[in-house]
Amino acid sequence: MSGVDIAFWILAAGTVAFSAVVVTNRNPVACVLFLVASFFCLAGLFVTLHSHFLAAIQVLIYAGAIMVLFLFVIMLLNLGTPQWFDVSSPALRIVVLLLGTGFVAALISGGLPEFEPAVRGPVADVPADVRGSTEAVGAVLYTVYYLPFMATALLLLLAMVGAVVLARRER
Amino acid sequence: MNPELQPLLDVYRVARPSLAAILPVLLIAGFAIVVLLADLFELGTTRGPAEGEEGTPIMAPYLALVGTALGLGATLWQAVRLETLGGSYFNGMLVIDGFGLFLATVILAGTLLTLLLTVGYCRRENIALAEYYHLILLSAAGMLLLAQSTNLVMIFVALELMSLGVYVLTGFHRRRLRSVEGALKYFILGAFSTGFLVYGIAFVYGASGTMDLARLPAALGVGPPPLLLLAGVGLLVVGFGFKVALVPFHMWSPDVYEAAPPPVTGFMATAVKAAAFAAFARLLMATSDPLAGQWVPVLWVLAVLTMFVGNVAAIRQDDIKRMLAYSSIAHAGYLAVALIAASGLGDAAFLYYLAVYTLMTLGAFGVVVAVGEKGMENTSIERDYAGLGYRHPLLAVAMALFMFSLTGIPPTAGFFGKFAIFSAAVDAGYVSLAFLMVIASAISAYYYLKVVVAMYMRAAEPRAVPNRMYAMAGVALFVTALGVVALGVFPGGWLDLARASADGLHRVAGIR
Amino acid sequence: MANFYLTAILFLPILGMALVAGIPGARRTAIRQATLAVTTLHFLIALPLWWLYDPAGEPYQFVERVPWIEPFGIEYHLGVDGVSILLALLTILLMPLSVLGSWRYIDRHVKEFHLLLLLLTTAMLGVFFALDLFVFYVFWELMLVPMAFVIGIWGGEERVYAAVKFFLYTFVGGLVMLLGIVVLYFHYQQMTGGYSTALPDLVALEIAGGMQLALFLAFAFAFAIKVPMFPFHTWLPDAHVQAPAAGSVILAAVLLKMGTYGFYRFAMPLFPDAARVLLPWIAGLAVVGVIYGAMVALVQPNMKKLVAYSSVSHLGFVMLGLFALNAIGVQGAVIQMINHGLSTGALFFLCGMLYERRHTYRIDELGGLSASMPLFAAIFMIVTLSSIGLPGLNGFVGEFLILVGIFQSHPYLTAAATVGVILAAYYMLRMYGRVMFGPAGREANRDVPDLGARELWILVPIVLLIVWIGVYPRPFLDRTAPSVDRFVEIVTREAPSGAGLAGASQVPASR
Amino acid sequence: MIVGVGHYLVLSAILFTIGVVGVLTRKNAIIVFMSIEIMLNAANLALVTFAVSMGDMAGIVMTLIVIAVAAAEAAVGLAIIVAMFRHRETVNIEAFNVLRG
Amino acid sequence: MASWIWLVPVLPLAGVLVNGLLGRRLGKRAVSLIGPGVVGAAFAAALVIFLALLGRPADDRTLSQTLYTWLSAGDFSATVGFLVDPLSATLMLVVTGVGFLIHVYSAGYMHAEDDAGFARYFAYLNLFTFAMLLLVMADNFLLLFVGWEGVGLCSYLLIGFWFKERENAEAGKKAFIVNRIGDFGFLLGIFLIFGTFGSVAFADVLPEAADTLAPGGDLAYWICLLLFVGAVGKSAQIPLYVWLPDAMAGPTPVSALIHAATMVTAGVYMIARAHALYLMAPAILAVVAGIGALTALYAATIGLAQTDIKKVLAYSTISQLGYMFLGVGVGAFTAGIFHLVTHSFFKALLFLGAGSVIHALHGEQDMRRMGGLKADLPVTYWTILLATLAIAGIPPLAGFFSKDEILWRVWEAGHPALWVIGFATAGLTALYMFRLFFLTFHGGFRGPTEARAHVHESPPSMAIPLVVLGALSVFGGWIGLPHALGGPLGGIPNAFEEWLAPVFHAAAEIHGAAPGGGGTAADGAAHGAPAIEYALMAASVAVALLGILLAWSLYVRNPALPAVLSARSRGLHRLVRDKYYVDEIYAALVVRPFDALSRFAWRAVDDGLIDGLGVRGTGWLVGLGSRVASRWQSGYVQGYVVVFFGGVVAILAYYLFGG
Repeated sequence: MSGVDIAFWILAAGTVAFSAVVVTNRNPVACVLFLVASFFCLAGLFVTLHSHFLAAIQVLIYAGAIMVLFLFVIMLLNLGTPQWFDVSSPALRIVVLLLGTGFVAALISGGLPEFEPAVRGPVADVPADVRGSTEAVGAVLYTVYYLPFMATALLLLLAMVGAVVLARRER
Repeated sequence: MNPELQPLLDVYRVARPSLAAILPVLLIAGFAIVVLLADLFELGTTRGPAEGEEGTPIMAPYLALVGTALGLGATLWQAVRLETLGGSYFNGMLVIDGFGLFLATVILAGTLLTLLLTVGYCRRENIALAEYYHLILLSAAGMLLLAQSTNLVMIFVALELMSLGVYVLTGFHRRRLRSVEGALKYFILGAFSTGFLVYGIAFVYGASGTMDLARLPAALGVGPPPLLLLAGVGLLVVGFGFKVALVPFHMWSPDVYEAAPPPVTGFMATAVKAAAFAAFARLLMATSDPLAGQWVPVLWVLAVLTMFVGNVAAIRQDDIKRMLAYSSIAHAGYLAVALIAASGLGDAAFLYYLAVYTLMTLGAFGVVVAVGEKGMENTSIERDYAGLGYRHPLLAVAMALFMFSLTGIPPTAGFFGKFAIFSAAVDAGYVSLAFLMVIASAISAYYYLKVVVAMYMRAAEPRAVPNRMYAMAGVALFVTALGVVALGVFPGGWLDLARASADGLHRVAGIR
Repeated sequence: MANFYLTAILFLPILGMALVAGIPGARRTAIRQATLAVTTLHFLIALPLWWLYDPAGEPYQFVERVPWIEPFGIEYHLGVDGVSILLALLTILLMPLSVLGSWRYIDRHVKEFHLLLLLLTTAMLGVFFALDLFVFYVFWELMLVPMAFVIGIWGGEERVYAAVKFFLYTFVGGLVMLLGIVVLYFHYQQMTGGYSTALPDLVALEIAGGMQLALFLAFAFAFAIKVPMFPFHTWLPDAHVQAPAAGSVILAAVLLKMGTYGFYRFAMPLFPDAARVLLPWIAGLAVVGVIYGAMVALVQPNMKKLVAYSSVSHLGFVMLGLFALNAIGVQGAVIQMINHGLSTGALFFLCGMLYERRHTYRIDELGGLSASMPLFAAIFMIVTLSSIGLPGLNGFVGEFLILVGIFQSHPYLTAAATVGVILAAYYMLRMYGRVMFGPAGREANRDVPDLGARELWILVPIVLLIVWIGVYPRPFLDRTAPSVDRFVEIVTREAPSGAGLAGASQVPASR
Repeated sequence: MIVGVGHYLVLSAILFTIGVVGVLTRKNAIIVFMSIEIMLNAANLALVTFAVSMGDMAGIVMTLIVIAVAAAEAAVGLAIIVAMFRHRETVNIEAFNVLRG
Repeated sequence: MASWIWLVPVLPLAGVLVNGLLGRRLGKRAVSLIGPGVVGAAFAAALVIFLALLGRPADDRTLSQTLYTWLSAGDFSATVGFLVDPLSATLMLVVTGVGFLIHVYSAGYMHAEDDAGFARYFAYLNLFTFAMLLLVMADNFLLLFVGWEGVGLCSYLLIGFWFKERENAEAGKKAFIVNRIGDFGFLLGIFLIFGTFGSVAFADVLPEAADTLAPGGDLAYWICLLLFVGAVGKSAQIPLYVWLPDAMAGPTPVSALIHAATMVTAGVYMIARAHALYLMAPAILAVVAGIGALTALYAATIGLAQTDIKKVLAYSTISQLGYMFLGVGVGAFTAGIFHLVTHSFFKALLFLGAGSVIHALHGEQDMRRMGGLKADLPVTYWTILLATLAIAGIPPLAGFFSKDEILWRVWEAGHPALWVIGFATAGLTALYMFRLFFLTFHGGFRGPTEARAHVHESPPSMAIPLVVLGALSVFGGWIGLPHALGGPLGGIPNAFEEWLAPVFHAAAEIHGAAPGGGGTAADGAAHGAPAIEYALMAASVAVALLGILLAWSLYVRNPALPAVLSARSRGLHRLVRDKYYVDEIYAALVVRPFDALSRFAWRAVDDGLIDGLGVRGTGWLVGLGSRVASRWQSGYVQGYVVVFFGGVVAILAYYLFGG
């Protein structure tokens, strides 16, 4: 077992555990913090996959920006305490448990554990570290994926305007 | 620069960027920004009417109309020059083909009609905000991209662009609880389904190694499909099924349709649905070679469920928007039937019906808008539509026409559309599916008729305030009504067009 | 395509609609007069069909055939034979009478009513003129809309229920037929490679047994509802009772004929083997309808409902005649279609006139009206007698030929159906007696005004036709005989080379 | 135990399911959104895994875009929560069931 | 000659049109000229035709005329055409002759009606004459049926002529419907005839009967039985006689014309007309005879206990019709027709006389409130006496000859049991007829005294027909003197038999010598033993006299006795007086259950099963689905998400495990 493998197990356990806390804890603030932790783990996993740029983005955007936004709203709305209503009925839990188990079982039996890439990608010969670099991602993003990138820009504009429209205070 | 990067740069090169190909999207998106800027600098506007007054016109609606009209013009121009313009652009992010152009036309026409309805509505409701038009235009841009792309990355972004705009539009009446509740529900479910969509994209990508649907058949090669691909397609069916409101992924739509401002509801029911269906159709066609045997049974069940749940649930509705929501669920079922039969006549029937559906549904929502009054949507069939035939004869005639068209009574377009779908289903050998569709349509007659009954056969309560009809909404209603009749009486040319357009779908999928 | 006669007849009412629509809604009399003028003119224009049609000539005459929906190979294809001419002329004749009959009856939304009446005319004529299944279906469904409006807007207390029921029943049947049409259409395409929904093309098609049965049932379902055959008849009493007088008249006189006409024109010639196989069932149901309708009519407390159920009984006779599968029975059925149109139409007119005077259809609230309304009584009597098949009046001609025809193959069914003849006398005379005879009873039944000139203009033409067909039906019989013979020939044609019902099912299995 | 592609994918599946369970069981709208973020992250993990394992860039770009979309969604979603809170002073999604039937 | 046969029926038809359409404007006077006038003209025409026929050789006494083809469809074709042969000529004379007299009588009897009613009455009566002529002159079964239904219609209209009384209208309806039950059989018979012979024309059917039908075969049985069902209805035989007594609700001249002289005898005529078929079905002939005999006796017993003068006559008619059927049933078609003719004379007279009495008493019909009218109504009294004697069978009046002819034929044909019934009926006939006679004219007046003061003899328009018919009742029988009598009286031939012989020669051939072959050659010897015939005659005369005597002793000598007798046998008396409760039984067994069944069909099947379970059930089912869908659409997002995810899992499961 190499170091990378060990890192994977630790990070995987961290991701799952923190995420599990997020979906079970009743305190929103705690949830946000655990989610950030989970995202850090995930960023680590990206590193083990040689996607350094993505790992950085994961930390900066997700953990840094998005989660702060969440936290901000929680604080704005004064929800920083455990929420009494946030309990689901046992029946629902059983149903969800069954469905969730079924879902995981379906995916796992669908061949995820044995997955081997059937197709060799066009840049398979380029070292993985290079592929995960900022340069590489940028080179692809601004060429082939130019149009989606621009569309994403529009999307962000729209989200901005939309958020303003929705959350603006009444006159 | 890292020299090891060079092979990568050699592979990822820009291919066929073209202003001509992207022109409609550019126009729409550009005008969306212009609308916002014009508002920002208060160009030609006097904003902020006092409470209770009717909103004063701003420039935004006209800019939006011009933008959409230009976009539509550009699309038509592309259609005219399809021979030379046709093909794949921006590394397959944008595809100019008959199918996409047909749908783009439908989407833009739907947008245009929505805008026509919106202008008066916004004035009446005192929500003369430029953001409204901005959101509609950006959504429309997303739809265009969605309908004209074969790349899953692009499809995903376009879908989100479209959806986010509609989420916000749903909640536009943020002072109304219903509006916000609708937005919340739409958003939660929409984001949830996005998760599945992304996961599905990931699986398809993992199984095939490509994000481009056009290259999918080639990438998959022959042999039994990997299970991962099946799972991926299944998840994509879920994602798109949500957008087009197939049962059991439909549950957002009645609530959201009821919540949204009526013009937006019309927009959602038509343009949004058309765009989502476009991508759905491309996905299914692309995978039909190895997978038709797998997705047809699933879609079969979904279509039947959708037709029946939609029609049966609509029976009880008194709120016309909710009723139309269930109705549009049912129509999604009919369209799914056409998709199932797409190997034969289904593709043409699909396009034709989508166009017809857009006309009649938008027309119906146009009437819904017109029946509303300031601050009151007047959506109760029993109460607000009673006696409409005598209060507003023209409005009621138009509504009756749309209802009969939705029912499928000749000689309206809705009838011929259903006939085309029946034909497609029978032709492809799905007689039992056609039969179930027949039964479902029979059920639907009841609730459509209910509206007609209310308008003509129930005594009207006297109303103090006569509804005001806005000229632009009148134009929209006239156009839709005319279209519903014209496409019904002389469907031949349209059908030919639909058939020719549908060709592109298969060419992309590599079938024909 | 020099011949646009049928098209002209078909769409003249639409032109008339434009005229009537131009009159302000408040000018009711002008609207009525204009509609009367249009419909009368329509009749005058259409009447030459009677002479221009050459019974010895082509099977279908005045044929128009132009491409309509080319991608689907659908054509605008019209044409008439002896039977459709009769039914079309009956339809056109009834329209001015209906306008007259609604002169006072309809006092709300007068303009809308007359517009719908004109639209209805076109739709009904289209059904009789169509030689293309698709065109037929279009008109078949189109007719539904104005009729449902007429019932639902100007009807009685339960009008909405009746209108919706009428609409849904017919619509459901129509949809099933549409599916049948589509399946047939693709079958044709499979067999010949071309697309067509034209009747002549499809009649020539050989269809395997199982498929024939399925298709026949699909068509028969739609038509049986319209006829209406037991047990699909329950929309009829409601629709009739609630509809305004003119609506009931048209419903009874024309719309019900569309069911039997559909059997005659489409279902049976297209699927003769299936028709023969199912003959015992359908004839059996027809007989059940004859007796059942009569029985239920017997106990109705409401005049209109009684007449409605009598229609069930009479139309059972028509079905029986069609399924006699010989010239006598089919001739009888054709004549009986006309007869029923005349006599039941007249009965509904009479009911309407009575309603205008007494505002009730309840038999027990009427009585002794003969004393104050001798003219009414006389015409009512003649029409009643026509309805119960008294020789010398039209009803007998049809019923007798039908019974003679079916007797040749099914004597026991005939015997059962003949019971219906007894019962017809029972319920009709019982109703007549209770309404017209006896002491006047209630004060309101005394001094009821007799028929006026307008009403005589409605009734006298019908009575003249009733007597004419009863005494000298030859012109009617001769005009339809070649068409009927051809029908019988097609329907009794044995499938060649044993491809009959023994053949395996060719229905494409659904996947 | 050698960690392979399959491990990453199974992890992704588990993570995704955790997210789904969160959406299904939580009533706090904010936490529901967070659960959705978990789902998106799980999908991202799968995308990156696929991309890296087969030697392709599309998955990585897609991940980038998903993150951007997630940001946009979060903005809109949180705005909706704010709007909703103004009406009912709660973020309990069960408090919003005026629309039904 | 043949070219204007059509005039005979068309003349009354013209009367219908004139009286019906213009009568109200013309006034009573004109109508009372036109109404009887057209029938008189028709009589004259019929007479001319009759004479013309007489002038021809016996085997060529047939005229026919086809006006036009009425119905033609496929193989079926029926004409409007007339056939005049001795049989129909006889009936034409009776119909127009007696009809004319009754028309004349009616002009007086109905004088109290207003203009409209008067015109309507004569229009109906003319229409009846037209239809009856159509019936007897038709040259095919279908046209006969047209006339058959036509007379039924007129009967319906005339019974209910005074429609303001509910009972009258009801009686008319009952007549029509009961007749329709018979017509049901008739129609089926016609279908079967067409199916067998390919035609309904007499000329195609009757001569072919012997060749086409197997004697005694099923086909012949069915045809004859079905036709007979029609006859039973029209001629009021068991079990369909119930309408005739009620039919007395109509004006009395109508009863005379329709319900005594002509229409009700149509059944007899029809069987005589179709005798060629009946001869192929001996068993059905036996049924005819049996039904006839039973009816004769049965109706006579009821007649004994009736108090309404017209009801007595009605039952008497039924009884006499039974005689006729008895006659034709044993193959004595000539005798049956002979009795038909004589019966039309004396029964019409009886009715008209009764009408005269009723007229005189201003509508009183109950014999218990009559009596002693002999002096006040001399003409009526004497003419009725003649008719009563005739019906009782007292020689040499008309009834004697015809009735004895039938009884003799019955005996001769070897049906002693039937003869006994007929014989007993003869006695009963004399009894109840003289009961009527004595109760009406003898004894003291039992009605209210003021009624007595207004009693007056009828006007001449009513009296003259009485006298004419009285003469016919006396002498009418002489045209058919039996050979047993005619022979000894100097070889007077049975003119009637000779006259009809060409028509019934088939019957003669089959029955050998029975009905007297060629007629002229026939003498007593040909009939076997005249001694028996004399004995039978004597017996029947004796029993008739006995009946008269009994009546005299009961109703003239000891007027109190009947009450005592009836009190002593109360049950029997009530049974007879209430007509054996047949109407009630029919009501209980047929009418009411049928009504109940119909109501069941309406409420349970139509409303319950089809509309309720079928239509509303479907609606309910869809509504249920709708409610369930609404329930699921709970408004809670979490529910939606769960359903959504359920769908996801199902699809994935299908793909990964099921696909």
